[in-house]
Amino acid sequence: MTDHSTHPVTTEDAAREAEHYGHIMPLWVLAGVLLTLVVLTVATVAATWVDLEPWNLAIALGIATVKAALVVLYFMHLRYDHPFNALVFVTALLFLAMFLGGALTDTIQYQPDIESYRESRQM
Amino acid sequence: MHDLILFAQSRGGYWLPPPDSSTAGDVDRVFYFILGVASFFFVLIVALMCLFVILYRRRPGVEAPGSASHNNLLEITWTIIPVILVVIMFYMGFTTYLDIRTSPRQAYDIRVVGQKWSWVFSYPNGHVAPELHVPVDRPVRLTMTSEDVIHSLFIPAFRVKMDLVPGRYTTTWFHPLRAGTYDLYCTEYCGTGHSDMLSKVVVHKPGEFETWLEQAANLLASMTPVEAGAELTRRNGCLTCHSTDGTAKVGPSFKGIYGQRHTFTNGTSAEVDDNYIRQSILEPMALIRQGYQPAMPTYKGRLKDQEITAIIEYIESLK
Amino acid sequence: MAKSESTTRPPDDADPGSVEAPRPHAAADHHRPFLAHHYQSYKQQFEAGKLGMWIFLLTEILLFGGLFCAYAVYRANHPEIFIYAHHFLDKNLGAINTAVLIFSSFTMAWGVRCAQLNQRKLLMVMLSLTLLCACGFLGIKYVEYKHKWEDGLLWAGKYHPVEHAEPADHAARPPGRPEAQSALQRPEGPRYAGIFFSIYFMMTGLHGLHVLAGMAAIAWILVRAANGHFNSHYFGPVDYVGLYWHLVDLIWIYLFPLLYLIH
Amino acid sequence: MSDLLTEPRPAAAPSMDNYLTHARGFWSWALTLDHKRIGVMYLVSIVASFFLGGLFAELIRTELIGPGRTIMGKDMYNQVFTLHGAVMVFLFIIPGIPAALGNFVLPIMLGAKDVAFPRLNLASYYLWIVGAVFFVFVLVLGGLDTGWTFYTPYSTTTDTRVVLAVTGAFILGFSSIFTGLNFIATIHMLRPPGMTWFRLPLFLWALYATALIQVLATPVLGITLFLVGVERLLGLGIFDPKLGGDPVLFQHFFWFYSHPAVYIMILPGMGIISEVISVFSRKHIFGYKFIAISSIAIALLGFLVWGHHMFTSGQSKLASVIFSALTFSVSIPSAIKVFNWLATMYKGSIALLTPMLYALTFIFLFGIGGLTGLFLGALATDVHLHDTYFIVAHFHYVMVGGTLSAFLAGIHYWWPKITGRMYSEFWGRIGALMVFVGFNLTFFPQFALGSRGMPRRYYDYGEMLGEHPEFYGYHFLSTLGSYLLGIALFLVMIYLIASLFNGHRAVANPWGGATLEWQCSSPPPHDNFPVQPHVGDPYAVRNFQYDPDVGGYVRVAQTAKPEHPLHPSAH
Ligand code: HEA
Ligand code: HEA
Ligand code: HEC
Ligand code: CUA
Ligand SMILES: [Cu+2]
Repeated sequence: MTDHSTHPVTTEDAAREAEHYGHIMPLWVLAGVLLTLVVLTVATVAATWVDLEPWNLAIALGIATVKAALVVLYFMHLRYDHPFNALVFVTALLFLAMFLGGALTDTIQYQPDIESYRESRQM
Repeated sequence: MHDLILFAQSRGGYWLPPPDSSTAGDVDRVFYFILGVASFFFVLIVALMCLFVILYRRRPGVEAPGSASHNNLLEITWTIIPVILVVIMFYMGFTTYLDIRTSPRQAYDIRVVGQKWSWVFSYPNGHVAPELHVPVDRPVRLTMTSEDVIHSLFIPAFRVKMDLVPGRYTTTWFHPLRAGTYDLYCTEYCGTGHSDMLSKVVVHKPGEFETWLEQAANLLASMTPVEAGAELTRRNGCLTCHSTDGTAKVGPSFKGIYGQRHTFTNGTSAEVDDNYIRQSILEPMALIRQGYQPAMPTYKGRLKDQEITAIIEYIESLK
Repeated sequence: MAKSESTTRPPDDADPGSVEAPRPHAAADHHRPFLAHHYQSYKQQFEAGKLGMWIFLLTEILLFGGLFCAYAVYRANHPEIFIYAHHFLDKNLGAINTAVLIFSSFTMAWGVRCAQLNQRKLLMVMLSLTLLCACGFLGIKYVEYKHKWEDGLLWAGKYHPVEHAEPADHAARPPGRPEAQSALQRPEGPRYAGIFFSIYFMMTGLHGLHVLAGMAAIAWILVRAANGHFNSHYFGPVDYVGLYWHLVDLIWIYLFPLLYLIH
Repeated sequence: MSDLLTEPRPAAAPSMDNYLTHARGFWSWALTLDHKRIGVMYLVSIVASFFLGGLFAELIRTELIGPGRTIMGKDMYNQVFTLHGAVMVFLFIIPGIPAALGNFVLPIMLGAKDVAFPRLNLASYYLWIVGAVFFVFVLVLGGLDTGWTFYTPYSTTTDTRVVLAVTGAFILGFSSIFTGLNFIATIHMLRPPGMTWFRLPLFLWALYATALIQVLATPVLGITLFLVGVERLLGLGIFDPKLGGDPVLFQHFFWFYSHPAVYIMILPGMGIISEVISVFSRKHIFGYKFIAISSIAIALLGFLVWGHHMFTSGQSKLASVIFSALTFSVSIPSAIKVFNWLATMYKGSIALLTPMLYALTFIFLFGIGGLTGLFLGALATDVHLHDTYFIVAHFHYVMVGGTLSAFLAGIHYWWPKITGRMYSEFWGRIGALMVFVGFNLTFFPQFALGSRGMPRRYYDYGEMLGEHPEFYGYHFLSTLGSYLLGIALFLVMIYLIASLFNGHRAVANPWGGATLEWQCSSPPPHDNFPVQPHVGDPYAVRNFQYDPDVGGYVRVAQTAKPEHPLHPSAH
C-alpha cells in the first residue's frame, strides 16, 4: 500500500503521474448526501415525539451513526481513500470504545457506594 | 549502623512484616510464589548473560561462531512457559483478593472518617476515637469515607489497604489473629500532613475490648469536664490543627484564646466566649479568624452537646 | 521554508559524496511549487498529508472521547439529571444548527471538488459560504449560551437556576411522563442537575473552539485560493481543512441527539 | 580485547558539508527544518531537564537521609517530589528517546531525507519549550504539590499552581502527539524502494509502536488536564464529589493515558537495546519478527490495563479482576524480547564497549523492574504494596534502570554519528560501572522498605511510624547510592562534552552496524544521503568488516563460506 518501489524517479514521470490523484466526488453524490442528512435530521427530531422507551436512545444514536457514516464515506472521501486511513479512523472509535467500556463497567459497579453515602447524608 | 542488615525475621520472612490477620498468610504465599518465579528467571537471565559475555567475548581476528537467527520452537517455548506462570500468579492473587474484599457477614462494624490529617473511628455505641480499637479473633469491617481529599488506610501487619474517598463509602475488613498494637498509615497523598496521618490499631485480648469500649464511651461520666474536653480534642483530631501551647498550626492555638477579642476576615470582631466556640465548632465557615484559612471541617452531628460543653470548659482552662 | 532552503543549497555536483546521477527532484523545485524537497511527487506528498490529517483526526476523536466518556458515565448512572435538564435546551435551535453545519459540510466538500477541478472562483465562493455557515452556527450558539447565562443554568459550581427558568421546549415535552414532570416541580431539579450543564458546556464549548479553529483554517485556505495556489496537482491543504471541518460536523451530529434529544 | 576499536585511527577530514556546518548562525538553528538539528536541540533541552529533575531527586534523597527535618519542611518536600516526578515524566522521559534520538536517527535509518512534516516537527519542539516554560513558571510562582498524578480533589483544592502545571502538561502532550503523528506518517510514506516493513530496524518498529500510543493515549490526557484546569477555575464539578462529581473517574481518565505512557517510556529503549545487542555481538538479531511484533503487542495491550493503578481506589472488584488479568498479558511480549536478546548474544562475538555495557545493564535492571511489576499486577500483593516504596523502586527500576540505561546506550552508540567525535571509551566504561552500582544502591533497598510497609510520598519516617529501625538504614543507603549515581551521571556528561573538543574524529561506521545511518558519513550531510543508500537486511552485521585502513567497518562482499562448520544453515 505504501510501497514506493513503483514510484517514478524522473521529473517527467513524476509530473505526469501527479496529474491523477485524489478522488473527485460527483456533484450529485454530494447533493444527495446533503439531502439525506437533512432528512435524517428531521427524522431524529421526529423520533422524540413518540415514546418508544427504551429504544429512543438507540434510535437517536442509530440515526446519528448513519449520518456520521455518510459524512465520513462521501464528504470525507473515505470510501475511495487509502484503506489505511479507514483503519486509522476505525482505530480511534475502537480505542474510544475501550476507554468508555472500562470506565462505564467500573462506575456502574460502584455506584451503590455513592448512593448509600448520599442517602445517609440526606444529600 | 548495626541495624543496616536485618536478617530473616521470626515470622513473615525477610521481606514482609509478620502476618497478623487471617488473610495475611495467603497474601504472603502469593508474594513468595511470585518472588520464587521472579528470582528463578532473574538468576537464569543474568547467569546466561554473564556466561555468554565470558564465553563469546570478542577476540581479535576471531569471527563470531554464529547460530541461527530464529527458531520458532524456541520462541514458542519461552512464550508458553511464562504464560502458564502468570496465569497461576493471577489466579492466586485473584482468589486471595476476593477474600480480602469480601467481608464475612457477622463482622464487627466500625465507621472511619479521614480528614486532613487525622483519623476518626466511630464505634457502634457512638464512641469516637483517633485510634482503631478492635477485639482479637473477630472479623472487623471498616466502612470509610473522607471529609476532604482522598486518604488511604493501610495496616501493613494485616496486609489491608483501602482508599477513603470523599462522597462515597468504601469498605475493607480484617480478622486480627493476635492481640497487640499495630501501625496504621495514610497511604494516599493528602497534602502537608500526609506523613503525620498516622495512627495505631490496638487489638484487645478476648473480653477486654468490651470493657475498654464501655469505659471510653463514658468519658463524661468518669472524668471532670476539663479532662474529658482534653480527651475529646485529642480524639476528634482537633489537635492536628490546634496546639495547646500557643504555637499556631493550621488553626490558632487554644491557649489563652478564651476571653480574647478576635477580628474576622469579614471585618467584624467578637469575644471568644461559650457561644463563639460552639459556633466555631458547628459552623466553622461562618466566621474566619483573620490570618487563617477556612480549613476547619464542621463537627455538626459528630459531637454531642455535652461534649462541646466539655471542650469549651477545657479551652477556658487553657490560660 | 523548504523551498527557500533548497535555493541556498549548493548545486548537486558540488556535493563531494555524490557520484551517481544527480537527484531528480532538486532542480525541479522551482518548477513545482509547494513540493517539499523530501517528497518525490505531489501524490506522495498529498498522501502523506492525508495520512497525517487522519491521524490528527484520530487524536481529536479521542480528545472529545474524554467528554463522551464523562457523558456516558453520568448518563448511565444518573439518567434523571439528563431527562430533567435537557428540557432547558432548545431543540429547534439545535436542529437548525445541525442543518447549518451539515450544509457547511456540503459546501466544504464541494469546495474540495472545485479545487481538484481548477475552479478557482467557485472554490472561493464555496469557502466563503462555509465560513458564513460557521458564523451562523456560532451566532445561534451565542443566543443559546446567553439564555443559559441569564437563567443561571450554568455548570455545577455556578448552577443557580433563577425562579422563572423554564424548559425551553414546552411543546416538545411529552405530557404523560410523570417523572420528568415531578422533577420539574422542584425549583432546582434533581440533585446535582448542574452536572448536566457542566457536560453541556464542556462539550459544546470545546466544539465551539473547534469551529473557531476551523474558521481560521478556512480563512487561510481562502486567502491561498485567492492567490491561485491550488490546482489539480496541488490541492492538499483544501482537502485537509475539509477533513477537519467534516470532523467538527461529525461531532456535532452526535452532540445534537445526546444533549438536545433526550427522551 | 577490543582495544582495536577503542583507539580508532583518526579518519580523513570530514566532508565539507555536514548538517552541522551546512548553515551557520542562531537562526539557522532556531528555524531549521532539518530533523537532525531538531533532534540535537531536543537532546540538549531534554538532558537539561533531566539534570533539573535529578537535582530535585538529590534534594528528596538528602531530606530522607535521616528521619525528621534535614534540609526542608513538609510543604517544600511535597513540592520537590511533585516537581521531580512531573519534570522527569513530562519533560524528560516521554519526549526523551523518541524526540531526541528518534528524531535524529529515524529518517536516516529509514533512508529518507527528513520526517514527513518537518514544520510540524519544529512546532513540536517549540511546544515542548513552551510547556517547559510553564513548568518553570510553576517553579517560581509558588510550586506544585499534587504529586505527578494530579489526583482530584486534592489537585482542585490545593493552593499551589495547578492550573499553570496542567496547562504546561497539556501543551507538552500536544508536542508529544505531533512527534508521534510525524513518525507514523514518515514510516508509512517515506520508505525508499526496498525498505519493506520487515526490513525496518527494530528501533523503528519500537518508535512506530511508541507513536501509536502517543497519538491514541495523549489526547485523553489532554482532556483530563483540561477538565482539571476548568474544574479549578470555574467549579466544573465533574471530578468533585461536593458538586456531584466522581474523583475515581478522574483516576480512570488519568491512567487511561498514564499507563500506556509507561510504554511510551520503555518501548524506544527496548528498540535501542535491540540494535546495540546485535551490533556488539556481531550477530543477526534473534527472532526479528517476534521482537518487532511484540513492540506493537505491548503498545496495544498496554491500553487494556490502566485499572491496575486503582486496585485500592474504590474501583469495583469486577474491574480490578479484569485489569489484573490483562496486566499479566503485557509481560509476555516483554519476556519474549528479553529471551531474544539473550539468544542474540549466544555464540556471538561480544565487545563490552560502553553502549553494550549499558545494554547489559538494561537487561539486568529492567529484568528486576519488570519482574517486580508482577507483584503489583497480582491483586492480593498489590493491596499490600500499593503506594509504598516498593512501587517507587519498581518504577525507578524500569524508568531509570530501563529507559535511562537505554538512553545512555543510545547516546553513546550514536554519539559518533551525531557529533562526529568518539567519546573516551575508558571513562565511558567507568561511568557505566558507577551508574550500575549507584543505581542499585539507591533503589534496591527501597524494595525492602516498601514491602515492610514504608509508604511513599512521606516526608518523615521517625518513631511515629512505629518500631522500624531498619527504615533508617535503608533510607541512608539509598541516599548514599543516589549521590554515587549523581556523580556518575555528572561524569558521563563531562567526558561526553570533553569529547566534542578532544575526541577522535569518527568514521562513518565505527561499530559495524548494518542499519542505514552507518552508511552516511559522520556527521551526516544535510540531506542525509547524497545517493539513495542500498537497503538490505538491517542486521546483516557480518557483511561489515573492520578495515584498519579506514579505522572503522566497511561493507564486504557476501562471503560464500558457511558461517560455522557446525551450523551450516545459519541465517
Ligand atoms: C517505564 C515504565 C514502566 C514499565 C515498563 C512498567 C512495566 C510494568 N508495570 Fe509498572 N509502573 C510504572 C512504570 C512502568 N511500569 C510507574 C511509573 C508506576 C507508578 C506510577 C505512580 O503511581 O506514580 C507503575 C506502577 C505499576 C503498578 C501499580 C502499582 C500500584 O500503584 O499499586 C502496576 C500494577 O500492576 C505495575 C505493573 C507493571 C507490569 C506488570 C509491567 C510489565 O510491563 C513488566 C513486564 C516485564 C517483565 C515481566 C520482565 C521481563 C521478563 C522476563 C525477565 C521473563 C520472565 C517473565 C515472566 C515469568 C512473566 N506498575
Ligand atoms: C524518568 C523518570 C525518573 C527518573 C529518571 C528519576 C530519577 C530519580 N528518582 Fe525519582 N521519581 C519519578 C521519576 C523518576 N525519578 C516519579 C514519577 C516519581 C513519583 C513522584 C510522585 O510521587 O508524584 C519519583 C519519586 C521519587 C522518590 C520518592 C519520593 C516520595 O515518594 O516521597 C524518590 C526517593 O528516593 C526518587 C529518587 C530518585 C533518584 C535518586 C533518581 C536518580 O536516578 C536521579 C539521578 C540523576 C541526577 C542526580 C542528575 C544528574 C547529575 C547531576 C545533576 C550532577 C550532580 C549535581 C548536583 C547534585 C548539583 N524519586
Ligand atoms: C483541619 C484543621 C482543623 C481541625 C481538625 C479543627 N480545626 Fe478548629 N480551626 C481551624 C482553623 C484553620 C481555624 C481558624 C479559621 C476559623 O476561624 O474558622 C479554626 C478555628 C477554631 C476556633 C476559633 C479559634 C479562634 O481563635 O477564633 C475554635 C474554637 C476551634 N477551631 C475549635 C476546634 C475544635 C474544638 C476542633 C475539634 C473538635 C477543631 N477546631 C478542629 C482548623 C481546624
Ligand atoms: Cu491522608 Cu495521606
Ligand atoms: Cu501501569
